[in-house]
Amino acid sequence: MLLGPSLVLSAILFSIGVAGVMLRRNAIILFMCVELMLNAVNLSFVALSTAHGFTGQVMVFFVMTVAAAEAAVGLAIILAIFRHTKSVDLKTMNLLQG
Amino acid sequence: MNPSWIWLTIALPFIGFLVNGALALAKPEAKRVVAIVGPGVLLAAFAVAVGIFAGLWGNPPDQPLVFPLWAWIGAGGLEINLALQVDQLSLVMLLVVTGVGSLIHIFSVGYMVADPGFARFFAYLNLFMVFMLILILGSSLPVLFVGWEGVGLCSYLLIGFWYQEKANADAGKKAFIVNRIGDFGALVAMFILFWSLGTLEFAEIATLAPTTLAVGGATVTAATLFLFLGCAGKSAQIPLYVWLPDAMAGPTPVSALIHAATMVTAGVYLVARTSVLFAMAPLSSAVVAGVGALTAIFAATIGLRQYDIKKVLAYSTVSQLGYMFLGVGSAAYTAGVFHLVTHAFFKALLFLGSGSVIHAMHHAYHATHSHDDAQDIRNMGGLKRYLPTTFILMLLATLAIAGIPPFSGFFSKDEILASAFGRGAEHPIYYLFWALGAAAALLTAFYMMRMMAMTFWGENRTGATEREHLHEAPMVMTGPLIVLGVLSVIGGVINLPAFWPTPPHHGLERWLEPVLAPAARLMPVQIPHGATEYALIGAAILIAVVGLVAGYRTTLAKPITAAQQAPEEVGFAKVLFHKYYIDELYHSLIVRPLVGISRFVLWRFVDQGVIDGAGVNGSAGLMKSLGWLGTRLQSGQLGFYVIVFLVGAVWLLHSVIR
Amino acid sequence: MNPIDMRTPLGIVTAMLPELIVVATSLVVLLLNAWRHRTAADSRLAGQVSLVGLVVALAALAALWSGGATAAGPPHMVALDGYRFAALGVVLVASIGGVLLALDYLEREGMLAPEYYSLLLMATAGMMYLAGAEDLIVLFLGLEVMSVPVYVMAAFNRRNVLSAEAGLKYFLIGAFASAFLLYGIALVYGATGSTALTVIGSATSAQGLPVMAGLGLMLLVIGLGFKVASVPFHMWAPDVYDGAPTPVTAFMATGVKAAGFLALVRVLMVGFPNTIDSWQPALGGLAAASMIVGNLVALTQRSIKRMLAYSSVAHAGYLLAAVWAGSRAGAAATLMYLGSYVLTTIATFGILGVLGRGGERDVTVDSVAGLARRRPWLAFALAVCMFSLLGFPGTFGFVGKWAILSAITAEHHRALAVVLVLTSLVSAGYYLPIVRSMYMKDPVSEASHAQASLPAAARIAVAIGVVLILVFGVAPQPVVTSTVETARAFVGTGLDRVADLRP
Amino acid sequence: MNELLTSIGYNNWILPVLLVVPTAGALVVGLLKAEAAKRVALAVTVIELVLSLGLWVSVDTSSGTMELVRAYRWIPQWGITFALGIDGISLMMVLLTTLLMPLCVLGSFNYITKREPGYYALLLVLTTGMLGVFVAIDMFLFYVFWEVMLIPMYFLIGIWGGKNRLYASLKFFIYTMAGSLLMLVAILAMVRGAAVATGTVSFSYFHLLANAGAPGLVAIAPWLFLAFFLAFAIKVPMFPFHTWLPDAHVEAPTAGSVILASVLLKMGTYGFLRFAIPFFPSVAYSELVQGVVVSLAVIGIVYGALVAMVQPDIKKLVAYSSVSHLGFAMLGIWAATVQGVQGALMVMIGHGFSTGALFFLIGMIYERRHTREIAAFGGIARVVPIFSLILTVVALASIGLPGLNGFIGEFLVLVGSFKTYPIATGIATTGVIFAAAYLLWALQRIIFNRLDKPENETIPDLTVRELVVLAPLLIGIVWMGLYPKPILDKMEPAAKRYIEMARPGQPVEGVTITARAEGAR
Repeated sequence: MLLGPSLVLSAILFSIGVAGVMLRRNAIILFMCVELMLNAVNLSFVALSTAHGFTGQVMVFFVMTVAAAEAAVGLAIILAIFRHTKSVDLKTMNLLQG
Repeated sequence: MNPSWIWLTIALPFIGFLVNGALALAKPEAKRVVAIVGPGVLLAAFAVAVGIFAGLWGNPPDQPLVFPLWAWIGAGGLEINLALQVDQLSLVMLLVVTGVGSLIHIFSVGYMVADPGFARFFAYLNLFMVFMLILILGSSLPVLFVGWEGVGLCSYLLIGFWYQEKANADAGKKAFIVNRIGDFGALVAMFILFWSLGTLEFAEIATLAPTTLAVGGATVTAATLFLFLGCAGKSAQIPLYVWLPDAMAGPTPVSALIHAATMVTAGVYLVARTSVLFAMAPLSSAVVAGVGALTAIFAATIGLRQYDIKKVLAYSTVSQLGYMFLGVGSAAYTAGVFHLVTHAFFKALLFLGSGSVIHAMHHAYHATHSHDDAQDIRNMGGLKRYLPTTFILMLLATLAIAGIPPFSGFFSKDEILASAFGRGAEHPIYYLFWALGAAAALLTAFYMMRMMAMTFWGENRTGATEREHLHEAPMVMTGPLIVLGVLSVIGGVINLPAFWPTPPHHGLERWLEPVLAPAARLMPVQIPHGATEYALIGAAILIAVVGLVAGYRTTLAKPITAAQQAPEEVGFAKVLFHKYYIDELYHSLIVRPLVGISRFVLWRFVDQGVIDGAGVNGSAGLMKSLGWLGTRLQSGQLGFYVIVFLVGAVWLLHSVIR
Repeated sequence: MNPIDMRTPLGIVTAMLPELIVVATSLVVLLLNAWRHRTAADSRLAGQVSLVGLVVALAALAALWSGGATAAGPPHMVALDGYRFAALGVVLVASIGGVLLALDYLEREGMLAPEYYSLLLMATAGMMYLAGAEDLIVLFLGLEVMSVPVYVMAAFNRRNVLSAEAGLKYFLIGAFASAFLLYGIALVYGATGSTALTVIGSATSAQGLPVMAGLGLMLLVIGLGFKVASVPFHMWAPDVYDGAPTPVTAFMATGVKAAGFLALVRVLMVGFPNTIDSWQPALGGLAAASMIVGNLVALTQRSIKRMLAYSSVAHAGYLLAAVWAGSRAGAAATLMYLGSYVLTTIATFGILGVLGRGGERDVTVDSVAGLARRRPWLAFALAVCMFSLLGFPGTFGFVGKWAILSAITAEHHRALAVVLVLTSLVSAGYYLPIVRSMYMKDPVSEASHAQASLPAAARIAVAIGVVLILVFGVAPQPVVTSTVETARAFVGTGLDRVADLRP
Repeated sequence: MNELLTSIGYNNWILPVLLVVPTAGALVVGLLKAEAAKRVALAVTVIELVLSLGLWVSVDTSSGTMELVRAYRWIPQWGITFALGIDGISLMMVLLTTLLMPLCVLGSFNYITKREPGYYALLLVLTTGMLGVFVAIDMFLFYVFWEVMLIPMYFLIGIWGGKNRLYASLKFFIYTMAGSLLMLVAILAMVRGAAVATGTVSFSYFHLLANAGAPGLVAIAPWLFLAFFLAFAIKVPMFPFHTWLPDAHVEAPTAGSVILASVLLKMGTYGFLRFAIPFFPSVAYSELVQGVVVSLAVIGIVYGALVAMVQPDIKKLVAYSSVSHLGFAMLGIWAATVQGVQGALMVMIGHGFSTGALFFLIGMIYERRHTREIAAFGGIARVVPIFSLILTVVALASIGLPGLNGFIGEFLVLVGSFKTYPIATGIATTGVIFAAAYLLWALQRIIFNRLDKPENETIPDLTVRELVVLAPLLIGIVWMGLYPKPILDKMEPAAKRYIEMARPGQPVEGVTITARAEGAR
């Protein structure tokens, strides 16, 4: 069984995603890192469902749908702000602070 | 008259106070009414007092008669009735206070009639009598304390009677506060007595103290010493005498009534009242006698170099009060009270006499719009031509205070000195006290004669034009003077010593015997007999005569210059003239530091700086600055937010891995 | 009412009636928008329709609750107990408030897009799932169904760059956080073999808490902690609250926070009742941090809107303290405080909405000076809200705080209680100045506050809010009863401790 | 009289009615026009006074325990009832409050010139709050009243106050709240401990009193006491928690200062008597606490007097003098002798009268000259004799002149404390000297000395209305000075009961009886 290794892998992927979110400044990239995190979790779900039955797999489908929805909304919002600032660099987005 | 009418003696002046007070507020110009009511109520009270005295004359009570008015304070074991106590001692005081009081009230009608505050003056004066009588008649320490503080209040109001002058208001305030220092002692004494005896009633103290407390023990000594602190404040003894000379800022009748005849003797009265306790505490008695003797000589020296006629008399009062304490401190309570009585006579006379002198001088200066000091004896001289009656009477009083037989002062002062000398056999220190007393007697005779000489003899220095306006006071003022003159001369009769050819002997002593017996049992009076006694008497007379003659001679030896041209004092005379700089000392050592510390250390530093600044506003500021820090972290940078997020996440995850 | 069998379609429909109504309304509104989306009247119509829908849902909820509906049969994915009903009630009230506040605001600010309401309703549906979820899958779905529309609502004012920035920030970090939550679900699932809270509960009760489950639990706490804006996962909140349109801010501060807390309570007390020691320290820490940071930073804010954002962080701290108690008393206190907080916040933002223009970011303490002279009732209402947020006796806020405090002190761990009262004291430092400015200072100019008057809809919301704050402040009896009752109906043996205030 | 009262069931309804009437009145007053508001407010407070007077006869204080105890259903789940009761001590406090309120209303007629309805409404709300604190015997209820009182006071100072009113009001609010919030935690902890011990959750005063020694609580008793102590010490105010008082006093409008000084401060001492000490006697009388409290009290007495001496502002002077006076009260309370406690109570009442009158007088002269600087006056006794007379009498009362009320309290406190703390009492007694110093000095600079400022030449003397305001206080000052016995008798059982709770096993009467017996032998 590959339960252990695949969990480790998913943890690594998750951490990569986290690192990306932490380090990158481009909204699009950031969003992609989040997607990576989600899919890393999906991996563990799938892996775990081998042990605990299909609930995990069901979960994966939900997650994918949700990710899709988020993608749609997220990109829309990024577009919206792009119209204002002509940039998707988060460094410039600190009008709200203090 | 039945003693149960005693409350009337207080009620009458109180009515007078109400009437005059109302008039003072509503209708100050109604001086005629005031002139009748003011002295009237006092005379009535005196009549009542005489009636009661007559009633008890035949059958003096062996136990004090207590007349409770109503229950005043009640808390736990402390039950205080507002009760009046009639016994031999309080009767003597009653007669003196109401009698002399009435005379002075009458005198005041003439003296104050020109003053716009006439009604207010008599309101205060009546109120003073109310409290003075409560003081005398109170059957327990707290009730006495009511009068004790009340007379202080009235003295405050009367000293500052002409409050438009800051100096007068200051003097009044000084008197009250210095007295308060004494009251502190009185209060503590009451606490000690209550918790050791369980009562503050004089009668019960007298019976309980000997059985409950140890003679010479710490309790009774502490109690009496604190009590004496109170007496020292009220009766102007070292170190609390400083207020009395300033008190002369008040109208002269006030000085006569309050600061000579009645209030200032309250301390002596209190010691006599609690004689049992003092008799049980030899140390305290010695302290009392010592302070008394010291004050007597100290004040007398200052009296040598005063030019304000009232200041001279003020210091002489301080000094005479010292005598009284020397007496009671020597267990000669009768002698103390005796001197209290005679002193009331001649000192009141002297003050009122000085009053009529000032009255005349003031009129003279007023008529000529001169601004010279009407009280400075350097501006007087040769007044006997203009004020013959006053002169004669004041001369009698001077002889009395100097101790020339057969004037009243001779007997009382001699008895005090004799008993002080007598106690010397037991405690040699008393010989020293006696010596001080004797020396003070010499000085007394000297400065009194100096004052008389500068005022009445020699050539007049008032000024040519002013001289025309000098004239004797009206009858309403001289009348009381004459009565007091008679009393000063024959006052000694109430307690003639054994050696005196004619009876009645020891009248006062036998009269007071029931009150003072308990004390006498513990600490008997020791009057030397035989040769010693006569030697002492001889010495006393000699001292008096020398003093008088020397005073007359030295004063009139060289011409005196009027106040304006008077040269600056030099050497020790200057120190005396400035009263040993005691006031300055107190002011710079106590008053100014206290105010300074309060303002700059306590208020500005501790209160506003530390507590409010650092503590209250400081913590508020700290909160704000911490908050400001938070806003800085809120940079708006998503990256940083993520980092904070992760830090939190790591911490949480760590918290479950153990 | 008989127990509802959640296996039959009818049973499910009955049990989920309120949610279904809300979803349906949302779809109806969406459909409506297809034809009517041009004029102010259109968006107003959409608003009214959704209002009706929400009220109907509330009625259905009332019917269920008063019927005392209970579940029959094996574990199911959505809870069917008083606590869920109470939770739904809170959420619905919040979103009704959101609608009432929005009705005239959107028109005024020229955001004529009726979609707003369908988004709001959808988010509400999500909140209801989240608050009632008894299975982690439903929890996740509810969370997302709630979040995604709210991202959009935050960025709803397209003409306003701030609104857009708020939306983006919220979206990015929100997605990031939900990934954590999801990972938490995965780990818990892995550790216990189930996503049903009851099962997890019995499993953890039996075998204690394996590290994997512990990590999962913490990740769940992080995910929800983000939604409720608790320190240190709060950094987004001030910015987003600040940038979003005021009614949206109100909706986020009330609805989202409430749903998050209700879910948190259920997860912890149904899923991990007996391993309380594993999560109490964490929650205590979060609570203390939130109270301290929120209150201190709020102290220095000039803009009232931003100040309220930080104060909402502080209130998250108070609520976390209640959850920390981990007792029925704590659960009851959470409900009660949410009730008071939701009412007060709705009313406050409603008033704030009319005090300024263009997002109300420029409304400061000084700009309300002398409001009491010009608009006495408005000032009175705001003052009541401030005292309620401060937790002052006589207001609902005090009753809530009292409940929290007694829940904490019941745990023989009073440090948190002391922190709570001291930080509340600090909060007086920024709530009172508003009252002071309104009552004790004079208006800046003749013109000031001329336009500060509540439109009808918002007025209803504020009026109801203020009245309830005062009524429940003086006579909290009914609220106390219902919250205590619902909390008692909670499953989970771990809650039966002396800690529960039961007369 | 008593029959009449029982026939109308007075004892059954009086306490709740006393609480309801003012608030109801406030609702009415708030909606009226200025002139009407004044009159109605006055009417309400007078009715309140009349209603409360019946308590003097109807309450049987001989038992020393709570009378007229009524508990109304409120929040049963939390064991909270709307419970009211009254004993000799609270009786006096209630009467003091109800007596002062009409005077405060009447005294404000000219002083308050803006937003009158709100002002009088707040005064009435404040009345409810104050009365509630004194009659509440449910800790929740007590706490609610204790806090609710802050709001009207906050507005009174903040809206109708002086120049620096904003700072003063906020300081007052937060200062007082700081103390009470910790007390809130302590109360809850006590309820919890009692519940663990007995199984019943109840905020009832008696319940907590009975179970304050529960095992769960003994351990944390010092902390609980500390919380109560802070709340009350700030209110008293004890040094060093007093700095809110001068600001609040100076900025508050006359009526506000009067209420602050006469009633609010007493709540602190009342709290010690009623709650803090009876709950935790062993802590309150541990060596440490005794030392700290007594020294703080003595410091307060002397410090307050000295700082008062150098104040340029009359109101500040009086404020610091309050610190000094309340120091006496604290000393007496801790002395736990009948004299001490009775004295403390007399100080509380007496201070209410004399300081209240002082603030009224200051307000009256302020209305005429619009300044409180002592330096701005001098010699006005000639222009305003009646004012000066009354001011002098009141000042003397506050100095503690025998025959006026101030003396009774101070004397009893000092007598009582001397047994327990001789040294401290000795130092405290010096307070009588300083009191004379600062008050007489101020008196001299205000009404005596030369009248050198022309603007003082034309001050009008007191009007009839003002005399009506002052008369009751003056009567009280003299009456309590000459015949305090009835008041003392009313309070004595309660005082003794307090001592039994504070010092279990100590002979209440003190040493006096034994000494008498010895003497008789």
